[in-house]
Amino acid sequence: MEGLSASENRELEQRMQKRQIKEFLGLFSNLVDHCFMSCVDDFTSKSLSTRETGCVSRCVQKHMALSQRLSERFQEHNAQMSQQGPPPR
Amino acid sequence: MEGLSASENRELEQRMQKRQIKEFLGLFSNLVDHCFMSCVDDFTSKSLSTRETGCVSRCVQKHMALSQRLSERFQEHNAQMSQQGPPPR
Amino acid sequence: MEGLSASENRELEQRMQKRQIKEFLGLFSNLVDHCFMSCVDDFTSKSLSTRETGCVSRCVQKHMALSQRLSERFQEHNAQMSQQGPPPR
Amino acid sequence: MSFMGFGRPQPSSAEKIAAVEAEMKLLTEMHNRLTKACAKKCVPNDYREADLNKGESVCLDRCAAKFFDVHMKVSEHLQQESQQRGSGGGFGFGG
Amino acid sequence: MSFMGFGRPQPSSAEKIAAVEAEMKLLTEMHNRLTKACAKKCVPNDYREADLNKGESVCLDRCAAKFFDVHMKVSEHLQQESQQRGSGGGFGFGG
Amino acid sequence: MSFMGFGRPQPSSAEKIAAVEAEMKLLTEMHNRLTKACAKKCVPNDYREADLNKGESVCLDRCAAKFFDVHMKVSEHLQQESQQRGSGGGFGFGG
Repeated sequence: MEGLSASENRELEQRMQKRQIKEFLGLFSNLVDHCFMSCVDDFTSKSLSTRETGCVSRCVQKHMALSQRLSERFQEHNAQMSQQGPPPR
Repeated sequence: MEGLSASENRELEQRMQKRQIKEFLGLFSNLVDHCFMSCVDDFTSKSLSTRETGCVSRCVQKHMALSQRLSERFQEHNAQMSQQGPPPR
Repeated sequence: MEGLSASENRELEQRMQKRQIKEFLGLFSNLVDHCFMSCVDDFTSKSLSTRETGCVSRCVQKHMALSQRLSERFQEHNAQMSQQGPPPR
Repeated sequence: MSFMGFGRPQPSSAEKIAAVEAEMKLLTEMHNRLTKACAKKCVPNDYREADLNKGESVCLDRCAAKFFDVHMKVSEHLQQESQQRGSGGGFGFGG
Repeated sequence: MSFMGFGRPQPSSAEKIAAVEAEMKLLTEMHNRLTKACAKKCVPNDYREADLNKGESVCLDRCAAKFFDVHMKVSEHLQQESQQRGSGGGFGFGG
Repeated sequence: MSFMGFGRPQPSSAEKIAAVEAEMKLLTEMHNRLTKACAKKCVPNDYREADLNKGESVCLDRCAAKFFDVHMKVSEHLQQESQQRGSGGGFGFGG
Protein backbone atom coordinates (compact mmCIF):
# COMPACT_ATOMS: atom_id res chain seq x y z
CA MET A 1 0.00 0.00 0.00
CA GLU A 2 1.84 3.10 -1.15
CA GLY A 3 1.54 6.26 0.91
CA LEU A 4 1.17 4.67 4.33
CA SER A 5 3.76 5.03 7.06
CA ALA A 6 5.04 2.09 9.08
CA SER A 7 2.69 2.75 11.98
CA GLU A 8 -0.24 3.18 9.60
CA ASN A 9 0.66 -0.11 7.98
CA ARG A 10 0.65 -1.77 11.37
CA GLU A 11 -2.79 -0.33 12.13
CA LEU A 12 -4.02 -1.46 8.72
CA GLU A 13 -2.66 -4.96 9.28
CA GLN A 14 -4.48 -5.25 12.59
CA ARG A 15 -7.72 -4.21 10.98
CA MET A 16 -7.23 -6.57 8.08
CA GLN A 17 -6.73 -9.38 10.56
CA LYS A 18 -9.97 -8.54 12.30
CA ARG A 19 -11.69 -8.32 8.94
CA GLN A 20 -10.33 -11.73 7.93
CA ILE A 21 -11.57 -13.33 11.12
CA LYS A 22 -15.01 -11.80 10.60
CA GLU A 23 -14.96 -12.84 6.97
CA PHE A 24 -13.96 -16.39 7.85
CA LEU A 25 -16.73 -16.67 10.45
CA GLY A 26 -19.25 -15.43 7.90
CA LEU A 27 -18.13 -17.97 5.30
CA PHE A 28 -18.20 -20.71 7.90
CA SER A 29 -21.76 -19.82 8.90
CA ASN A 30 -22.89 -19.71 5.30
CA LEU A 31 -21.33 -23.09 4.64
CA VAL A 32 -23.00 -24.65 7.70
CA ASP A 33 -26.37 -23.22 6.70
CA HIS A 34 -26.07 -24.27 3.09
CA CYS A 35 -24.86 -27.81 3.77
CA PHE A 36 -27.45 -28.25 6.52
CA MET A 37 -30.30 -27.12 4.26
CA SER A 38 -29.03 -29.23 1.35
CA CYS A 39 -28.22 -32.44 3.21
CA VAL A 40 -30.51 -32.78 6.23
CA ASP A 41 -34.11 -33.68 5.61
CA ASP A 42 -34.93 -36.56 7.88
CA PHE A 43 -36.27 -35.65 11.30
CA THR A 44 -37.28 -39.10 12.47
CA SER A 45 -34.06 -39.22 14.50
CA LYS A 46 -31.89 -36.70 16.33
CA SER A 47 -28.61 -38.11 15.05
CA LEU A 48 -27.26 -37.50 11.58
CA SER A 49 -27.67 -40.55 9.35
CA THR A 50 -24.73 -42.00 7.44
CA ARG A 51 -26.15 -40.51 4.27
CA GLU A 52 -26.45 -37.06 5.83
CA THR A 53 -22.95 -37.16 7.28
CA GLY A 54 -21.53 -38.14 3.92
CA CYS A 55 -23.49 -35.45 2.15
CA VAL A 56 -22.24 -32.75 4.56
CA SER A 57 -18.69 -33.91 4.05
CA ARG A 58 -18.98 -33.82 0.24
CA CYS A 59 -20.78 -30.48 0.46
CA VAL A 60 -17.88 -28.91 2.37
CA GLN A 61 -15.26 -30.37 0.04
CA LYS A 62 -17.11 -29.33 -3.09
CA HIS A 63 -17.59 -25.79 -1.82
CA MET A 64 -13.92 -25.45 -1.02
CA ALA A 65 -13.02 -26.54 -4.55
CA LEU A 66 -15.68 -24.28 -6.03
CA SER A 67 -14.58 -21.29 -4.01
CA GLN A 68 -10.96 -21.88 -4.94
CA ARG A 69 -11.82 -21.99 -8.63
CA LEU A 70 -13.95 -18.85 -8.51
CA SER A 71 -11.23 -17.01 -6.57
CA GLU A 72 -8.88 -17.65 -9.46
CA ARG A 73 -11.37 -16.30 -11.99
CA PHE A 74 -12.00 -13.31 -9.75
CA GLN A 75 -8.31 -12.51 -9.45
CA GLU A 76 -7.82 -12.81 -13.19
CA HIS A 77 -10.72 -10.45 -13.71
CA ASN A 78 -9.34 -7.91 -11.24
CA ALA A 79 -5.87 -8.07 -12.78
CA GLN A 80 -7.40 -7.43 -16.20
CA MET A 81 -9.49 -4.54 -14.88
CA SER A 82 -6.53 -2.81 -13.24
CA GLN A 83 -4.50 -3.15 -16.47
CA GLN A 84 -7.24 -1.63 -18.60
CA GLY A 85 -8.17 0.97 -16.03
CA PRO A 86 -11.80 1.53 -15.18
CA PRO A 87 -14.37 1.52 -17.99
CA PRO A 88 -14.96 4.88 -19.71
CA ARG A 89 -17.41 7.07 -17.80
CA MET B 1 -18.16 -11.27 33.65
CA GLU B 2 -14.97 -11.84 35.62
CA GLY B 3 -12.09 -9.43 35.19
CA LEU B 4 -14.07 -6.29 34.44
CA SER B 5 -14.12 -3.29 36.76
CA ALA B 6 -17.34 -1.52 37.78
CA SER B 7 -16.96 1.18 35.14
CA GLU B 8 -16.14 -1.39 32.49
CA ASN B 9 -19.22 -3.32 33.48
CA ARG B 10 -21.31 -0.19 33.09
CA GLU B 11 -19.87 0.40 29.62
CA LEU B 12 -20.50 -3.23 28.72
CA GLU B 13 -24.09 -3.00 29.93
CA GLN B 14 -24.75 0.04 27.80
CA ARG B 15 -23.39 -1.72 24.76
CA MET B 16 -25.39 -4.85 25.50
CA GLN B 17 -28.52 -2.73 25.69
CA LYS B 18 -27.78 -1.20 22.30
CA ARG B 19 -27.10 -4.66 20.93
CA GLN B 20 -30.38 -5.97 22.31
CA ILE B 21 -32.34 -3.16 20.73
CA LYS B 22 -30.63 -3.78 17.41
CA GLU B 23 -31.22 -7.50 17.79
CA PHE B 24 -34.87 -7.00 18.61
CA LEU B 25 -35.39 -4.74 15.61
CA GLY B 26 -33.74 -7.32 13.38
CA LEU B 27 -35.98 -10.10 14.67
CA PHE B 28 -39.02 -7.90 14.30
CA SER B 29 -38.14 -7.12 10.68
CA ASN B 30 -37.54 -10.77 9.88
CA LEU B 31 -40.87 -11.70 11.43
CA VAL B 32 -42.75 -9.04 9.45
CA ASP B 33 -41.10 -10.15 6.23
CA HIS B 34 -41.68 -13.83 6.85
CA CYS B 35 -45.33 -13.48 7.90
CA PHE B 36 -46.02 -11.07 5.05
CA MET B 37 -44.51 -13.41 2.46
CA SER B 38 -46.29 -16.44 3.96
CA CYS B 39 -49.74 -14.92 4.51
CA VAL B 40 -50.37 -12.21 1.94
CA ASP B 41 -51.07 -13.26 -1.60
CA ASP B 42 -54.20 -11.47 -2.70
CA PHE B 43 -53.65 -8.09 -4.33
CA THR B 44 -57.20 -7.46 -5.53
CA SER B 45 -57.67 -5.19 -2.52
CA LYS B 46 -55.48 -2.86 -0.48
CA SER B 47 -56.82 -4.00 2.89
CA LEU B 48 -55.83 -7.23 4.56
CA SER B 49 -58.56 -9.86 4.30
CA THR B 50 -59.87 -11.67 7.39
CA ARG B 51 -57.94 -14.74 6.30
CA GLU B 52 -54.70 -12.78 5.91
CA THR B 53 -55.11 -11.02 9.26
CA GLY B 54 -55.70 -14.35 10.99
CA CYS B 55 -52.73 -15.94 9.26
CA VAL B 56 -50.42 -13.10 10.33
CA SER B 57 -51.62 -13.42 13.89
CA ARG B 58 -51.04 -17.20 13.96
CA CYS B 59 -47.69 -16.72 12.22
CA VAL B 60 -46.49 -14.38 14.97
CA GLN B 61 -47.71 -16.63 17.76
CA LYS B 62 -46.23 -19.75 16.22
CA HIS B 63 -42.87 -18.09 15.71
CA MET B 64 -42.75 -16.92 19.29
CA ALA B 65 -43.39 -20.47 20.48
CA LEU B 66 -40.89 -21.87 18.03
CA SER B 67 -38.21 -19.40 18.98
CA GLN B 68 -38.81 -20.06 22.67
CA ARG B 69 -38.40 -23.80 22.15
CA LEU B 70 -35.25 -23.47 20.08
CA SER B 71 -33.77 -21.07 22.66
CA GLU B 72 -34.10 -23.81 25.26
CA ARG B 73 -32.38 -26.35 23.03
CA PHE B 74 -29.66 -23.80 22.25
CA GLN B 75 -29.02 -23.07 25.92
CA GLU B 76 -28.86 -26.77 26.76
CA HIS B 77 -26.36 -27.23 23.97
CA ASN B 78 -24.20 -24.32 25.16
CA ALA B 79 -24.29 -25.56 28.75
CA GLN B 80 -23.17 -29.00 27.57
CA MET B 81 -20.38 -27.50 25.42
CA SER B 82 -18.99 -25.38 28.25
CA GLN B 83 -18.97 -28.43 30.57
CA GLN B 84 -17.09 -30.58 28.07
CA GLY B 85 -14.86 -27.78 26.93
CA PRO B 86 -14.25 -27.26 23.24
CA PRO B 87 -13.85 -30.31 20.99
CA PRO B 88 -10.27 -31.61 20.63
CA ARG B 89 -8.28 -29.70 18.05
CA MET C 1 -32.80 18.74 12.11
CA GLU C 2 -33.69 20.92 15.05
CA GLY C 3 -31.33 21.09 17.97
CA LEU C 4 -28.08 20.58 16.09
CA SER C 5 -25.40 23.25 15.82
CA ALA C 6 -23.74 24.18 12.54
CA SER C 7 -20.71 21.98 13.18
CA GLU C 8 -22.94 19.10 14.26
CA ASN C 9 -24.91 19.51 11.06
CA ARG C 10 -21.72 19.33 9.07
CA GLU C 11 -20.74 16.13 10.88
CA LEU C 12 -24.21 14.71 10.26
CA GLU C 13 -24.03 15.60 6.59
CA GLN C 14 -20.72 13.82 6.20
CA ARG C 15 -22.12 10.72 7.84
CA MET C 16 -25.25 10.84 5.71
CA GLN C 17 -23.07 11.02 2.63
CA LYS C 18 -21.16 7.95 3.73
CA ARG C 19 -24.41 6.20 4.48
CA GLN C 20 -25.78 7.09 1.06
CA ILE C 21 -22.73 5.71 -0.68
CA LYS C 22 -22.99 2.50 1.33
CA GLU C 23 -26.71 2.34 0.64
CA PHE C 24 -26.18 2.89 -3.07
CA LEU C 25 -23.54 0.17 -3.25
CA GLY C 26 -25.87 -2.22 -1.45
CA LEU C 27 -28.73 -1.50 -3.85
CA PHE C 28 -26.39 -1.86 -6.80
CA SER C 29 -25.20 -5.26 -5.57
CA ASN C 30 -28.73 -6.45 -4.97
CA LEU C 31 -29.76 -5.34 -8.44
CA VAL C 32 -26.80 -7.13 -10.07
CA ASP C 33 -27.55 -10.32 -8.13
CA HIS C 34 -31.26 -10.22 -8.84
CA CYS C 35 -30.94 -9.47 -12.57
CA PHE C 36 -28.17 -12.04 -12.94
CA MET C 37 -30.20 -14.76 -11.24
CA SER C 38 -33.34 -13.83 -13.23
CA CYS C 39 -31.81 -13.41 -16.66
CA VAL C 40 -28.76 -15.65 -17.01
CA ASP C 41 -29.33 -19.36 -17.40
CA ASP C 42 -27.30 -20.49 -20.35
CA PHE C 43 -23.78 -21.62 -19.59
CA THR C 44 -22.89 -23.04 -23.00
CA SER C 45 -21.00 -19.83 -23.71
CA LYS C 46 -19.01 -17.31 -21.67
CA SER C 47 -20.53 -14.26 -23.35
CA LEU C 48 -23.97 -12.92 -22.58
CA SER C 49 -26.46 -13.76 -25.34
CA THR C 50 -28.60 -11.07 -26.95
CA ARG C 51 -31.57 -12.36 -24.99
CA GLU C 52 -29.69 -12.19 -21.69
CA THR C 53 -28.36 -8.70 -22.37
CA GLY C 54 -31.87 -7.48 -23.21
CA CYS C 55 -33.30 -9.12 -20.12
CA VAL C 56 -30.70 -7.50 -17.86
CA SER C 57 -31.43 -4.13 -19.40
CA ARG C 58 -35.19 -4.49 -18.90
CA CYS C 59 -34.62 -5.84 -15.40
CA VAL C 60 -32.67 -2.72 -14.39
CA GLN C 61 -35.21 -0.36 -15.94
CA LYS C 62 -38.17 -2.13 -14.37
CA HIS C 63 -36.57 -2.13 -10.94
CA MET C 64 -35.85 1.55 -11.13
CA ALA C 65 -39.50 2.23 -11.98
CA LEU C 66 -40.66 -0.13 -9.27
CA SER C 67 -38.41 1.37 -6.65
CA GLN C 68 -39.51 4.87 -7.61
CA ARG C 69 -43.17 3.93 -7.24
CA LEU C 70 -42.69 2.20 -3.90
CA SER C 71 -40.68 5.19 -2.63
CA GLU C 72 -43.68 7.39 -3.26
CA ARG C 73 -46.00 5.02 -1.38
CA PHE C 74 -43.47 4.83 1.44
CA GLN C 75 -43.22 8.60 1.74
CA GLU C 76 -47.00 8.99 1.73
CA HIS C 77 -47.19 6.40 4.49
CA ASN C 78 -44.53 8.14 6.58
CA ALA C 79 -46.20 11.52 6.13
CA GLN C 80 -49.49 10.02 7.29
CA MET C 81 -47.84 8.36 10.28
CA SER C 82 -46.12 11.53 11.46
CA GLN C 83 -49.43 13.44 11.18
CA GLN C 84 -51.31 10.88 13.24
CA GLY C 85 -48.47 10.33 15.65
CA PRO C 86 -47.48 6.83 16.62
CA PRO C 87 -50.20 4.25 17.22
CA PRO C 88 -51.54 4.07 20.83
CA ARG C 89 -49.34 1.94 23.08
CA MET D 1 -20.25 13.03 33.38
CA SER D 2 -16.67 12.76 32.26
CA PHE D 3 -15.37 14.64 35.27
CA MET D 4 -16.42 11.68 37.42
CA GLY D 5 -14.20 9.44 35.38
CA PHE D 6 -16.89 7.05 34.19
CA GLY D 7 -16.37 5.08 30.98
CA ARG D 8 -15.97 7.15 27.87
CA PRO D 9 -17.78 10.49 28.05
CA GLN D 10 -20.50 10.62 25.40
CA PRO D 11 -20.92 14.19 24.23
CA SER D 12 -24.53 15.06 23.65
CA SER D 13 -23.85 16.12 20.04
CA ALA D 14 -22.56 12.66 19.15
CA GLU D 15 -25.68 11.17 20.70
CA LYS D 16 -27.98 13.47 18.75
CA ILE D 17 -26.21 12.67 15.50
CA ALA D 18 -26.36 8.96 16.27
CA ALA D 19 -30.10 9.20 16.90
CA VAL D 20 -30.79 10.93 13.57
CA GLU D 21 -28.55 8.43 11.81
CA ALA D 22 -30.28 5.47 13.44
CA GLU D 23 -33.69 6.73 12.36
CA MET D 24 -32.52 7.21 8.78
CA LYS D 25 -31.11 3.70 8.82
CA LEU D 26 -34.37 2.21 10.06
CA LEU D 27 -36.36 3.98 7.36
CA THR D 28 -33.95 2.93 4.64
CA GLU D 29 -33.99 -0.67 5.74
CA MET D 30 -37.78 -0.72 5.85
CA HIS D 31 -37.88 0.75 2.35
CA ASN D 32 -35.51 -1.93 1.09
CA ARG D 33 -37.53 -4.71 2.69
CA LEU D 34 -40.75 -3.29 1.23
CA THR D 35 -39.17 -3.17 -2.21
CA LYS D 36 -37.85 -6.69 -1.98
CA ALA D 37 -41.16 -8.12 -0.77
CA CYS D 38 -43.39 -6.33 -3.27
CA ALA D 39 -41.07 -6.94 -6.22
CA LYS D 40 -41.36 -10.65 -5.42
CA LYS D 41 -45.12 -10.50 -5.06
CA CYS D 42 -45.97 -8.32 -8.07
CA VAL D 43 -43.29 -8.51 -10.75
CA PRO D 44 -42.50 -11.72 -12.63
CA ASN D 45 -38.84 -12.60 -13.07
CA ASP D 46 -38.76 -12.94 -16.84
CA TYR D 47 -38.48 -9.23 -17.68
CA ARG D 48 -40.22 -9.21 -21.04
CA GLU D 49 -41.01 -5.50 -20.72
CA ALA D 50 -38.92 -2.66 -19.37
CA ASP D 51 -41.91 -0.68 -18.09
CA LEU D 52 -44.23 -1.45 -15.24
CA ASN D 53 -47.57 -2.36 -16.71
CA LYS D 54 -50.91 -1.29 -15.25
CA GLY D 55 -51.46 -4.56 -13.37
CA GLU D 56 -48.00 -4.50 -11.80
CA SER D 57 -48.39 -0.86 -10.76
CA VAL D 58 -51.71 -1.46 -9.05
CA CYS D 59 -50.34 -4.59 -7.40
CA LEU D 60 -47.35 -2.64 -6.03
CA ASP D 61 -49.60 0.03 -4.51
CA ARG D 62 -51.78 -2.54 -2.78
CA CYS D 63 -48.78 -4.58 -1.76
CA ALA D 64 -47.24 -1.53 -0.06
CA ALA D 65 -50.49 -0.83 1.83
CA LYS D 66 -50.67 -4.44 3.00
CA PHE D 67 -47.01 -4.47 3.99
CA PHE D 68 -47.53 -1.44 6.24
CA ASP D 69 -50.58 -3.15 7.76
CA VAL D 70 -48.67 -6.35 8.51
CA HIS D 71 -45.93 -4.23 10.07
CA MET D 72 -48.49 -2.67 12.38
CA LYS D 73 -50.17 -5.96 13.22
CA VAL D 74 -46.92 -7.69 14.10
CA SER D 75 -45.91 -4.72 16.22
CA GLU D 76 -49.22 -4.83 18.10
CA HIS D 77 -48.92 -8.56 18.73
CA LEU D 78 -45.42 -8.20 20.13
CA GLN D 79 -46.53 -5.39 22.42
CA GLN D 80 -49.43 -7.43 23.75
CA GLU D 81 -47.20 -10.40 24.26
CA SER D 82 -44.51 -8.44 26.07
CA GLN D 83 -47.15 -6.90 28.36
CA GLN D 84 -48.54 -10.34 29.20
CA ARG D 85 -45.19 -11.97 29.82
CA GLY D 86 -43.62 -8.97 31.55
CA SER D 87 -40.44 -8.88 29.51
CA GLY D 88 -39.94 -9.13 25.80
CA GLY D 89 -37.50 -12.03 26.01
CA GLY D 90 -37.89 -15.33 24.26
CA PHE D 91 -39.22 -14.07 20.99
CA GLY D 92 -37.49 -14.91 17.84
CA PHE D 93 -37.22 -15.00 14.19
CA GLY D 94 -38.08 -17.64 11.74
CA GLY D 95 -37.66 -18.17 8.09
CA MET E 1 1.96 1.05 24.21
CA SER E 2 0.81 4.57 23.51
CA PHE E 3 4.00 6.09 24.87
CA MET E 4 5.86 4.58 21.92
CA GLY E 5 3.59 6.42 19.56
CA PHE E 6 2.19 3.35 17.80
CA GLY E 7 -1.21 3.59 16.11
CA ARG E 8 -4.08 4.26 18.44
CA PRO E 9 -3.53 2.85 21.92
CA GLN E 10 -6.06 0.14 22.68
CA PRO E 11 -6.78 0.16 26.38
CA SER E 12 -7.16 -3.30 27.77
CA SER E 13 -10.65 -2.54 29.10
CA ALA E 14 -11.93 -1.72 25.61
CA GLU E 15 -10.45 -5.00 24.38
CA LYS E 16 -12.09 -7.00 27.14
CA ILE E 17 -15.45 -5.40 26.44
CA ALA E 18 -15.04 -6.02 22.72
CA ALA E 19 -14.29 -9.69 23.38
CA VAL E 20 -17.40 -10.19 25.50
CA GLU E 21 -19.45 -8.33 22.94
CA ALA E 22 -18.07 -10.40 20.08
CA GLU E 23 -18.94 -13.64 21.86
CA MET E 24 -22.48 -12.47 22.53
CA LYS E 25 -22.83 -11.52 18.89
CA LEU E 26 -21.62 -14.93 17.70
CA LEU E 27 -24.08 -16.72 19.97
CA THR E 28 -26.98 -14.51 18.89
CA GLU E 29 -26.21 -15.00 15.24
CA MET E 30 -25.98 -18.76 15.65
CA HIS E 31 -29.31 -18.75 17.46
CA ASN E 32 -30.89 -16.76 14.62
CA ARG E 33 -29.51 -19.08 11.98
CA LEU E 34 -30.72 -22.12 13.91
CA THR E 35 -34.19 -20.61 14.18
CA LYS E 36 -34.33 -19.74 10.51
CA ALA E 37 -33.14 -23.18 9.39
CA CYS E 38 -35.39 -25.22 11.68
CA ALA E 39 -38.45 -23.06 11.06
CA LYS E 40 -38.01 -23.80 7.36
CA LYS E 41 -37.49 -27.51 7.93
CA CYS E 42 -40.25 -28.13 10.48
CA VAL E 43 -43.03 -25.56 10.22
CA PRO E 44 -45.23 -25.22 7.13
CA ASN E 45 -45.88 -21.71 5.85
CA ASP E 46 -49.65 -21.75 5.86
CA TYR E 47 -50.14 -21.04 9.57
CA ARG E 48 -53.42 -22.82 10.11
CA GLU E 49 -52.76 -23.12 13.85
CA ALA E 50 -51.22 -20.66 16.29
CA ASP E 51 -49.65 -23.35 18.48
CA LEU E 52 -46.81 -25.69 17.74
CA ASN E 53 -48.27 -29.14 17.39
CA LYS E 54 -46.61 -32.27 18.72
CA GLY E 55 -45.03 -33.20 15.39
CA GLU E 56 -43.56 -29.74 14.88
CA SER E 57 -42.17 -29.65 18.41
CA VAL E 58 -40.42 -32.99 18.07
CA CYS E 59 -39.12 -31.99 14.64
CA LEU E 60 -37.67 -28.74 16.08
CA ASP E 61 -35.83 -30.60 18.84
CA ARG E 62 -34.28 -33.06 16.40
CA CYS E 63 -33.54 -30.31 13.92
CA ALA E 64 -31.63 -28.37 16.58
CA ALA E 65 -29.58 -31.45 17.49
CA LYS E 66 -28.73 -32.07 13.84
CA PHE E 67 -27.88 -28.41 13.26
CA PHE E 68 -25.34 -28.50 16.10
CA ASP E 69 -23.88 -31.70 14.64
CA VAL E 70 -23.50 -30.20 11.18
CA HIS E 71 -21.84 -27.18 12.78
CA MET E 72 -19.31 -29.46 14.43
CA LYS E 73 -18.72 -31.55 11.30
CA VAL E 74 -18.11 -28.51 9.10
CA SER E 75 -15.76 -27.08 11.69
CA GLU E 76 -13.79 -30.35 11.82
CA HIS E 77 -13.52 -30.51 8.04
CA LEU E 78 -12.20 -26.96 7.81
CA GLN E 79 -9.63 -27.65 10.52
CA GLN E 80 -8.39 -30.77 8.73
CA GLU E 81 -8.23 -28.92 5.48
CA SER E 82 -6.33 -25.96 6.90
CA GLN E 83 -3.82 -28.32 8.52
CA GLN E 84 -3.24 -30.09 5.21
CA ARG E 85 -2.90 -26.96 3.12
CA GLY E 86 -0.97 -24.99 5.69
CA SER E 87 -3.12 -21.89 5.64
CA GLY E 88 -6.86 -21.55 5.71
CA GLY E 89 -7.05 -19.46 2.54
CA GLY E 90 -9.06 -20.32 -0.52
CA PHE E 91 -12.16 -21.55 1.19
CA GLY E 92 -15.42 -20.01 0.39
CA PHE E 93 -19.06 -19.82 0.62
CA GLY E 94 -21.70 -21.14 -1.62
CA GLY E 95 -25.39 -20.77 -1.90
CA MET F 1 -9.10 21.66 9.68
CA SER F 2 -8.93 20.75 13.34
CA PHE F 3 -7.41 24.11 14.31
CA MET F 4 -10.74 25.73 13.36
CA GLY F 5 -12.51 23.57 15.87
CA PHE F 6 -14.88 21.86 13.45
CA GLY F 7 -16.39 18.48 14.33
CA ARG F 8 -13.88 15.75 15.04
CA PRO F 9 -10.62 16.21 13.19
CA GLN F 10 -10.10 13.32 10.79
CA PRO F 11 -6.41 12.61 10.51
CA SER F 12 -5.37 11.80 7.00
CA SER F 13 -3.86 8.47 8.09
CA ALA F 14 -7.23 7.23 9.40
CA GLU F 15 -8.81 8.24 6.11
CA LYS F 16 -6.21 6.41 4.08
CA ILE F 17 -6.64 3.27 6.15
CA ALA F 18 -10.41 3.50 5.87
CA ALA F 19 -10.14 3.79 2.09
CA VAL F 20 -7.96 0.70 1.77
CA GLU F 21 -10.26 -1.17 4.13
CA ALA F 22 -13.36 -0.14 2.19
CA GLU F 23 -11.85 -1.36 -1.07
CA MET F 24 -10.93 -4.72 0.47
CA LYS F 25 -14.47 -5.02 1.81
CA LEU F 26 -16.00 -4.30 -1.61
CA LEU F 27 -13.82 -6.91 -3.28
CA THR F 28 -14.58 -9.52 -0.63
CA GLU F 29 -18.30 -8.89 -0.85
CA MET F 30 -18.23 -9.15 -4.62
CA HIS F 31 -16.33 -12.41 -4.36
CA ASN F 32 -18.91 -13.79 -1.94
CA ARG F 33 -21.81 -12.76 -4.15
CA LEU F 34 -20.11 -14.31 -7.19
CA THR F 35 -19.60 -17.55 -5.28
CA LYS F 36 -23.17 -17.65 -4.05
CA ALA F 37 -24.64 -16.94 -7.49
CA CYS F 38 -22.48 -19.39 -9.44
CA ALA F 39 -22.79 -22.17 -6.86
CA LYS F 40 -26.56 -21.89 -7.30
CA LYS F 41 -26.34 -21.86 -11.09
CA CYS F 42 -23.77 -24.62 -11.59
CA VAL F 43 -23.72 -27.04 -8.67
CA PRO F 44 -26.69 -29.23 -7.77
CA ASN F 45 -27.62 -29.44 -4.10
CA ASP F 46 -27.50 -33.20 -3.68
CA TYR F 47 -23.72 -33.53 -3.24
CA ARG F 48 -23.23 -37.00 -4.64
CA GLU F 49 -19.57 -36.29 -5.37
CA ALA F 50 -16.98 -34.38 -3.37
CA ASP F 51 -15.08 -33.15 -6.42
CA LEU F 52 -16.11 -30.65 -9.04
CA ASN F 53 -16.72 -32.55 -12.23
CA LYS F 54 -15.73 -31.27 -15.66
CA GLY F 55 -19.19 -29.89 -16.45
CA GLU F 56 -19.43 -28.01 -13.18
CA SER F 57 -15.96 -26.54 -13.58
CA VAL F 58 -16.65 -25.24 -17.08
CA CYS F 59 -20.01 -23.91 -15.93
CA LEU F 60 -18.35 -22.01 -13.05
CA ASP F 61 -15.82 -20.37 -15.38
CA ARG F 62 -18.52 -19.22 -17.77
CA CYS F 63 -20.76 -18.18 -14.92
CA ALA F 64 -18.01 -15.97 -13.49
CA ALA F 65 -17.45 -14.32 -16.89
CA LYS F 66 -21.18 -13.63 -17.25
CA PHE F 67 -21.44 -12.33 -13.70
CA PHE F 68 -18.70 -9.76 -14.37
CA ASP F 69 -20.49 -8.76 -17.58
CA VAL F 70 -23.82 -8.26 -15.82
CA HIS F 71 -22.00 -6.19 -13.19
CA MET F 72 -20.66 -3.95 -15.92
CA LYS F 73 -23.98 -3.70 -17.76
CA VAL F 74 -25.92 -2.75 -14.62
CA SER F 75 -23.28 -0.19 -13.75
CA GLU F 76 -23.50 1.36 -17.25
CA HIS F 77 -27.29 1.51 -17.07
CA LEU F 78 -27.23 3.28 -13.71
CA GLN F 79 -24.67 5.78 -14.99
CA GLN F 80 -26.78 6.57 -18.05
CA GLU F 81 -29.86 6.91 -15.94
CA SER F 82 -28.23 9.21 -13.39
CA GLN F 83 -26.90 11.41 -16.20
CA GLN F 84 -30.36 11.69 -17.71
CA ARG F 85 -32.15 12.40 -14.45
CA GLY F 86 -29.46 14.63 -12.99
CA SER F 87 -29.21 12.87 -9.64
CA GLY F 88 -28.96 9.21 -8.86
CA GLY F 89 -31.94 9.20 -6.49
CA GLY F 90 -34.97 7.02 -6.85
CA PHE F 91 -33.28 3.81 -7.77
CA GLY F 92 -33.83 0.77 -5.73
CA PHE F 93 -33.49 -2.80 -5.08
CA GLY F 94 -35.80 -5.63 -5.77
CA GLY F 95 -35.93 -9.26 -4.99
